[in-house]
Amino acid sequence: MGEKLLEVKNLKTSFFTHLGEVQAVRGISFHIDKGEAIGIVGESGSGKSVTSLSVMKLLQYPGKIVGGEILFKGKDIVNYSNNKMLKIRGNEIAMIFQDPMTSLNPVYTIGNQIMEVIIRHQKLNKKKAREKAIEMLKMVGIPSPEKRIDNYPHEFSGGMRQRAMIAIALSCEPDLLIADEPTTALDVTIQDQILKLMKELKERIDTSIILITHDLGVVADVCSRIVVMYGGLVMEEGSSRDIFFNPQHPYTMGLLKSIPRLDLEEKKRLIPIPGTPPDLLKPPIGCPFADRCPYSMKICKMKLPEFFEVDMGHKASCWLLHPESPKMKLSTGVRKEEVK
Amino acid sequence: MENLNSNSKNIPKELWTKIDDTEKNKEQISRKSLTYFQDSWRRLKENKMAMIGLSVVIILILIALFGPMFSPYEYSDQNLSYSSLTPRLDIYKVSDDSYIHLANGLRLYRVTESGKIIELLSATEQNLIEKKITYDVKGKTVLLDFENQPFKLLDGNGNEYSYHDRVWNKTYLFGSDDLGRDILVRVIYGARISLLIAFVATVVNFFIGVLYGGIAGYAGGKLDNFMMRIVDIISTVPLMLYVILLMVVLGSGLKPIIIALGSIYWVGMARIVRGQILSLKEQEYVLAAKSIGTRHWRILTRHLLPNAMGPIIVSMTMMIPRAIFVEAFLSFIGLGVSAPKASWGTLANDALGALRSYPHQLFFPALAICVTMFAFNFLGDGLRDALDPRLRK
Amino acid sequence: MNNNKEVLIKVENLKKYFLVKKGFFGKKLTYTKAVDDISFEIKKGETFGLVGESGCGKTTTGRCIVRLYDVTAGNIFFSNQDIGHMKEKRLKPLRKEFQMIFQDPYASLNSRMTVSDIIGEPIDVHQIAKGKERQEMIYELLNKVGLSKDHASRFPHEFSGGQRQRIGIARSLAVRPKFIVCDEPISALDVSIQAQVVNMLEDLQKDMGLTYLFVAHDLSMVKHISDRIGVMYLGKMVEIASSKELYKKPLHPYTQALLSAIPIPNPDITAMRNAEVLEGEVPSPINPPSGCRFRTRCKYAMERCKEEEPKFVDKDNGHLVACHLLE
Amino acid sequence: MGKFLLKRVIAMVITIFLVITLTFLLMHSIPGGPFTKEKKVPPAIEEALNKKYNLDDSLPKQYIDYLKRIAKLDLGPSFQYEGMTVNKLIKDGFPTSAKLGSFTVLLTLALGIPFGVLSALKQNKWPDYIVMFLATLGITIPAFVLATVFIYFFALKLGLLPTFGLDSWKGYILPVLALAGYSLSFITRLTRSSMLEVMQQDYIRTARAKGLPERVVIFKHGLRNSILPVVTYVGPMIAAILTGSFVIEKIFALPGMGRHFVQSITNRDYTTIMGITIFFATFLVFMVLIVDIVYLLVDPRIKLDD
Amino acid sequence: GCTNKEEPKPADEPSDQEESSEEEAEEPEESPQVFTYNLGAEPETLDPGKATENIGINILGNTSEGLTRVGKDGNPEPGVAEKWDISEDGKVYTFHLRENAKWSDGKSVTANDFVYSWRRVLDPATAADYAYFLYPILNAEAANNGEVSLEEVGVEAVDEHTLKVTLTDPVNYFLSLCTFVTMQPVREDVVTADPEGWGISDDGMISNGPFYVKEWTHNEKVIMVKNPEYWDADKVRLEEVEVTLINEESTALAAFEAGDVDAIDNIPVAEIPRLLSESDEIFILPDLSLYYYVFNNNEPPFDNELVRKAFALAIDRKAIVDTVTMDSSLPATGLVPNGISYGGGDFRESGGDYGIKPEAQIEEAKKLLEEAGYPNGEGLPPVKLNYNTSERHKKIAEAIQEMWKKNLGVDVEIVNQEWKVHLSTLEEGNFQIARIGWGADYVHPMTFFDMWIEGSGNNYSGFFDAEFDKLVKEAMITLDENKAAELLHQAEDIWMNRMTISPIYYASDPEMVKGYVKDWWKSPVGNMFLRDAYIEK
Ligand SMILES: Nc1ncnc2c1ncn2[C@@H]1O[C@H](COP(=O)(O)OP(=O)(O)OP(=O)(O)O)[C@@H](O)[C@H]1O
Ligand SMILES: Nc1ncnc2c1ncn2[C@@H]1O[C@H](COP(=O)(O)OP(=O)(O)OP(=O)(O)O)[C@@H](O)[C@H]1O
Ligand SMILES: [Mg+2]
Ligand SMILES: [Mg+2]
Repeated sequence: MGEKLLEVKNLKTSFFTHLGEVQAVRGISFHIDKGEAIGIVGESGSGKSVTSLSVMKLLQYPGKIVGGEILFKGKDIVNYSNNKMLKIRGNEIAMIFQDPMTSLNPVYTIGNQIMEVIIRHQKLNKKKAREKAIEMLKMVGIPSPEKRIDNYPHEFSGGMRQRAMIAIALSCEPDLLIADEPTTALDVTIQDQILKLMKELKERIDTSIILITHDLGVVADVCSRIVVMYGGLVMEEGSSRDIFFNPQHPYTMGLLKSIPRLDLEEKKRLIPIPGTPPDLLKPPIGCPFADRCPYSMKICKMKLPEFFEVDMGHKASCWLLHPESPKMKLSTGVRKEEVK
Repeated sequence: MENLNSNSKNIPKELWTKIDDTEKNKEQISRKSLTYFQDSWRRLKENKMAMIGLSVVIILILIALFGPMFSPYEYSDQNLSYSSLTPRLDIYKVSDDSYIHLANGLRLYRVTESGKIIELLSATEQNLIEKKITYDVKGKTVLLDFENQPFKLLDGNGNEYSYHDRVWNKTYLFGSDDLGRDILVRVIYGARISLLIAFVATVVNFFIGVLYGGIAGYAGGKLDNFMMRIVDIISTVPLMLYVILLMVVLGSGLKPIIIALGSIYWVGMARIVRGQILSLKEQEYVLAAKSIGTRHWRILTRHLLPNAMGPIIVSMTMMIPRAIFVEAFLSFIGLGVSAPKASWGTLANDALGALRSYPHQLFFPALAICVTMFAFNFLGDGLRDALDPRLRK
Repeated sequence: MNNNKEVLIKVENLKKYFLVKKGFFGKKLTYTKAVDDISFEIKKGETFGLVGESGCGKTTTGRCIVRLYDVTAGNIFFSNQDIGHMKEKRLKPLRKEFQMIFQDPYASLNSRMTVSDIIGEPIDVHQIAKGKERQEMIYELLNKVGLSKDHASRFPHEFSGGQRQRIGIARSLAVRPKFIVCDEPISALDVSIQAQVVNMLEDLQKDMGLTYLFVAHDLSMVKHISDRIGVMYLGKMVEIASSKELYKKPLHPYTQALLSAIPIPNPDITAMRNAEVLEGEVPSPINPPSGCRFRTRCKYAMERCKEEEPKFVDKDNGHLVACHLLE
Repeated sequence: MGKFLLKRVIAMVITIFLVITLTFLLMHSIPGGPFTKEKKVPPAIEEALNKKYNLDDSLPKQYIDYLKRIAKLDLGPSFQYEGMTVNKLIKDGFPTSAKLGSFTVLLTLALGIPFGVLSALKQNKWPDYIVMFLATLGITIPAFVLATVFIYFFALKLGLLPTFGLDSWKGYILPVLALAGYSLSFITRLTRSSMLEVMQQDYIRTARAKGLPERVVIFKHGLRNSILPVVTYVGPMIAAILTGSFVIEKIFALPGMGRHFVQSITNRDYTTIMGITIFFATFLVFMVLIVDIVYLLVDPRIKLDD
Repeated sequence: GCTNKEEPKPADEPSDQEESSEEEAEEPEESPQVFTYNLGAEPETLDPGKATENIGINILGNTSEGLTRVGKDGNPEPGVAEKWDISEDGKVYTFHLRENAKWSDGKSVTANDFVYSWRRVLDPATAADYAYFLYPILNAEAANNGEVSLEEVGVEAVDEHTLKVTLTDPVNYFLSLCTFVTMQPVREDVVTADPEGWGISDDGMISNGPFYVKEWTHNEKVIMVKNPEYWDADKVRLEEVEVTLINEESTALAAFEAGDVDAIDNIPVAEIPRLLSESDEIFILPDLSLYYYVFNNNEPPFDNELVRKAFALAIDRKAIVDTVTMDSSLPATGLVPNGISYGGGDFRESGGDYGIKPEAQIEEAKKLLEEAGYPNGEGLPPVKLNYNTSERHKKIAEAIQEMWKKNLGVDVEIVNQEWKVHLSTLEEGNFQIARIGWGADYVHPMTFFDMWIEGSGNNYSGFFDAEFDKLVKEAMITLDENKAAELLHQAEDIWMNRMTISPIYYASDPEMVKGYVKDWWKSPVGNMFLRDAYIEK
């Protein structure tokens, strides 16, 4: 285990709306080492983006960190002032936002928005910064970047915007890159290119990466460790192989089962997880997945399960792992044997 | 990290039984779903300042409607000998039961101790060269010496009468104007006109200005150019010419004023709305609305205008006081309600000349306008906040 | 596939150019040739997948078909009606028939409307239901896309990316259209919801005979859902085939490269996989390369590719491809 | 762009032409003429006067003659100030008004926008309350009251500033303040309201994520997106303020051209009415065009041409 | 001169060179003879032949001089003309001009200058508003109408210093007329150099009065300096007069109180009571003018003499002057204001009050109205009172409206109209009661009579009376003052006994002048004369 770059301890983030407190993140803990890439996967709405925004301290009203610690390079940044955060953001932690259209300023050219961060953190002059921006755009696969650099966001296609966001985040070679669904709008060849770029960054300057994505293929490709979230909580955490080959939590299993399979000849119906996720306004006291879990027991609805360590570094929060729980046959849904 | 609970060791057996599907999604609480406007109203209600503003506006309207019923005076009642009295009176004691008050312009009044005015005293002897005036107050001589500032009130022996107290004017709580009319009742009557004007301005701006600008901005291109040139024309043709013509054709009264405001008093709003719409209409959600076949009108009114609400409301609250003074100006040149009816604007206008001698004549109508404006602004700000779902409190 | 099915959408030589301003007083007009002369058909009840490099014109194609853009040239037939050049007025009633799910969920939601306003809008516009019925419909739609009733009175900014996407999906389903352009409808969703949504789309298709144009990057999902797939490259269609065929026997070099790059959710395989890397500059749609547009990055490029634009030819029972190699 | 400008310039000319026509019609349809005076001049003299100024011609002829004259940029002689041409009236008055107006415009922009921003950023905190309180007063108290009170306190009671005139730089202070009050408040409020909206947008979050200093986030990313309503307001405002304010010029006895706006009408000084109106209309129409061009510069998504 | 409150600046400051050098030039003992006087609005022109409004006339009174000039007592005294002879029939005036009467550039003022000036005024091409002031001169009216040539006008330069004027009728106030601006001389060479623009020129003009205009900054100030060539220059002590053009009364007052100006001509009415009690520098001067309400004598109900009388008597004039105008104006009871001595005494005092008391005569008024058939106002058609836009008129109208309501029980609506609209309304006779006023042009009762004569155009009452016209015309040409006065009194009787109009008050002219300004005086028609004034601090 390397040096811990970021450690999130029991983070709780809520939105205080008139309807009540939306507990988007309800106490999650994970860490990331230097030069490591971890993946966060999970139900949409499970708090992945909110977690990353909390780390950046960019939560907007009425969001608030209500508990926990965020240790970045050993220091708790939860109570950092905005000024202190300025030095960290962009430079030490960069983030790729999920919504590329609204996250780019519509009235400035793409170039301007990339150059800005370069000038700020790398102290280059305008000309140099422009060169660098063009280079960045080229790196993320924007065609004829020297022309495209003067386009406005609305003149870009969805994927191009996303790449522009990536270029912004990567241009300063941060210590920690939080990529919130960075490649959803990209075709596979470009996606591949981007993932390579990230990996290269990781190798070259030891950047740590938090990759939030739904594409388990992408996670499998890049990340060594995976955190699975559901209902504002971490359900399972482990190395990629642990998660893919030996999932312990029924939610993880369901997730893996829902993936369409390329290798099957005949079209089969996809197998989703039935039911809807919990309302975070009134989160269940028990396991949030209990209502949708095929194995749920009375205890699941009454008490939040603790983490059970399955393996070294592989742990899951599920009552099924309790020594006293009845042993059931779980569908593995894992294609360990599948090696093409 | 490892939050291993110590008490997770002994869990009763029966809890380890599987539950079936029926037990699962049972507590589906259901709230009535709100629309944007319902939600905005809810947010508005939570805004204390806005509610204060709203209450003040309502109270003002009630006062305007029913206030005069409680006043002993009509708005036109004059008492020329009680003109320009201040709301606070400095009274001097002449004898146990008689007090006097010296008003501006060397007028001496007999008043009660509590500040009720009894009569204007007439001089028994005037010596303008030595600057002395003699009065007889219930058998006592009062000599007013205005040779030097401050003026002196002396008794027969040359001793100064003692300053008694400063009291509220009980006859005219807000003082009286230059024709001896009760300012309070005039301000209350003025509210009727001024609030009506505020209402008209709002309606005109909202229904003409906002829609006109909205249509121009949304249509864009040629129609926009055409419509906005009309706005340019309206804002450059001299208002006064137009007003004089209106006055000649329609005479004075409320109707012509409403027509005047209605025909010209929305161009600023139209410009602002158009500018906003020009930028907003390029947003993706407009495209999305188009894709579901939403009609232009609905896109404009449901999608674009709500998003332009910020500047609209701000402009609206800014236009109201303008309208009140435009009304005063129009009344001044003869278009408005005819005297002795008066609005706050005309009351303030009329009092301006006497600002130094009788500041109270300006103060009260101005205060009324200020209070109203603050109320409108609180309400407007609250409304603006309420209409923006993302805004902080 | 059943070839005698009725054609619902027919696109003929569709072109869409965007004007690019050069400076403020710029006189020189340049165009982004976002879609440059493409033709294809979608049959009734079919799902037509559209894949391709990002920025190649998929969204633009979709938006042209539902007439959110005025087309530069070419025809679009919807149930044999030429809608490509139809006036907005006449188009209005037809808008109910075809819908669009937007790629960027957040930007396409009005931030001043609650979810129930947003989903209720098409219902109101086309006067489908009123009052309680309308309310019920909204709840039902929300339920369908995996959101709950409680979400109805919230605003878009209160949702996660995936939840927003689902609002958009619910909106487009509200009018019970015949045809939906799904512009990356599921990319923001987690896999289980993806499965839910895809299943739902399939169910709807089965029940109501819906037709989809399905744009996505997740090739496994595209493969799963599509009957036929079109591959676009830089504003051009390069290959159309049934999905099975395409995956089994990709003909165009670009398609081959694309398929080789699919990430596989298996850490062991990913580590071993050797994706084919596309070399070379990515050309720009502002001045695309002459001849075959893919030639600059094609490892088989020949002299001929530079001079002549390859024609679209039927290689095998509806497997169309545009490549000189295969002629 | 060139075509757009050309189209707009044509529209501008048409607009001004319509303004001329409309004003001409209005002017002649209201009772009273330039020689209607309290002490009536004998009919013979009135006739001579009318003849002298060609008022005995038929209206259409007068109108056409006027247009011909305008085409030569000659606004004609003033009726009220014999021997004075309207061109000279404007030439004399405009510099003063424009100077005063420029200071006012600068002041309103230099204070209004920062105040608006400040108040938006400190929403519902005391700086916001103070700014909004002042802004509300600023719109509520009309310029003439403000001016009168200012003169009383600063010139008369404190003796710090001159009571009238523009002999020294000190003379500018009070008129500029009185003139600026309303616009300043308006701009402050508009800025505040737009800023509040914009600062919630995702791209502001992006800007912050880039580690940009708050100043850059606010003034570069926030302000540009919220400046549109301010630009809209400021354009016509500049035209109005630079061409002078009747009230302020009257109260501070300034030799600007604002006083002619009202005075010429009261006097039925036909040529001056027309001249001033044309001058203002040209100015305004030009400013409105500038506003539209600024739109295009500020927000690339805006299209004015189709 | 004007004491500005600026702190003294260090003398070596380069920007202040001009100022400091000026200061050095001052004699330490004597105060600088610079007088700053606020007149208000921009004069329309300083061309004597064309000036019609008060401010221009006021300035011209100090820069220009006619054959006669206004004396301190308001009567004409020798001006450019040293002496004159009048023929027995009163029709031929021979003026002997002073040899030392000079223009400000040193040239002599000659008889020809007058001939030129008067012909110019009468020339239809000049279109001078006030040409009719010259109509008493033989053929003047005809020439002005273009019926006869200008040469035929009865004015003739006998020699360089003798001017012979022939009148049509022996008009007895001709010498008063000669003081008036329209009859003041202009210089042919100056006028012909720039016929239209010379009277409004920025950089001064040549004139023949005690001062001449050196500089005119439009809308800001007019600077007059002493004319060293003036025949009476020895007595002129002021070196410079700066006329400021502050139009706003309250600003002017502030400027006066702050010491920025030495005198102001207009004072905010509301401040007058305060100033009267606090200040020694306020002067209430008589202003020969009448403020009145004109009844439309042709329209019911005011075609009825009883109704007119009832309305006139129901007005409390004293209350109006005491509490509404507050400027010490006098309740008006006739056509001619107090202050014109004619026919051996004050014309007003000898004329009587026509039964109009300062206070309202309520009982009488009520009775009259009842007699007219409208007891307590019942049966009266709706009555409107028109006034033109102004604070003062509005206030007075409101007060009177209330008096009519209280005293007669009549509800009168008051209508505010823009000035020229009001004038048009009057002209069209489209009113019932309307406010109007009349100020004297020269100090003679006639100025209040000739306006009512048929054809004058200023009689809006709609009532004309041949007898009245005859009496007035006869009075004009009656040389015997007493007899003329008698005729005028008779004419006034006709007018007032039927209450053709209702006089309200005789105006006053409040003026503020700093105590250190000495020996200034104003003529009864409201012109400030500064030829004797000086500063003594
Ligand atoms: N401003 C807000 N107000 C109220 N609730 C909010 C707000 N923002 C987010 N939420 C709620 O917080 C929860 C977590 O949202 P988050 O964006 O972190 O989800 P996510 O895991 O990123 O999902 P996705 O994969 O769909 O992007 C969601 O249920 C969402 O509804
Ligand atoms: N409004 C516009 N103005 C100018 N150019 C545009 C505009 N919209 C799209 N383009 C350009 O057209 C091309 C095709 O864009 P389109 O959005 O269709 O791509 P796409 O295939 O949907 O890509 P992605 O998968 O990234 O969404 C791109 O080069 C884009 O920059
Ligand atoms: Mg998210
Ligand atoms: Mg796209």
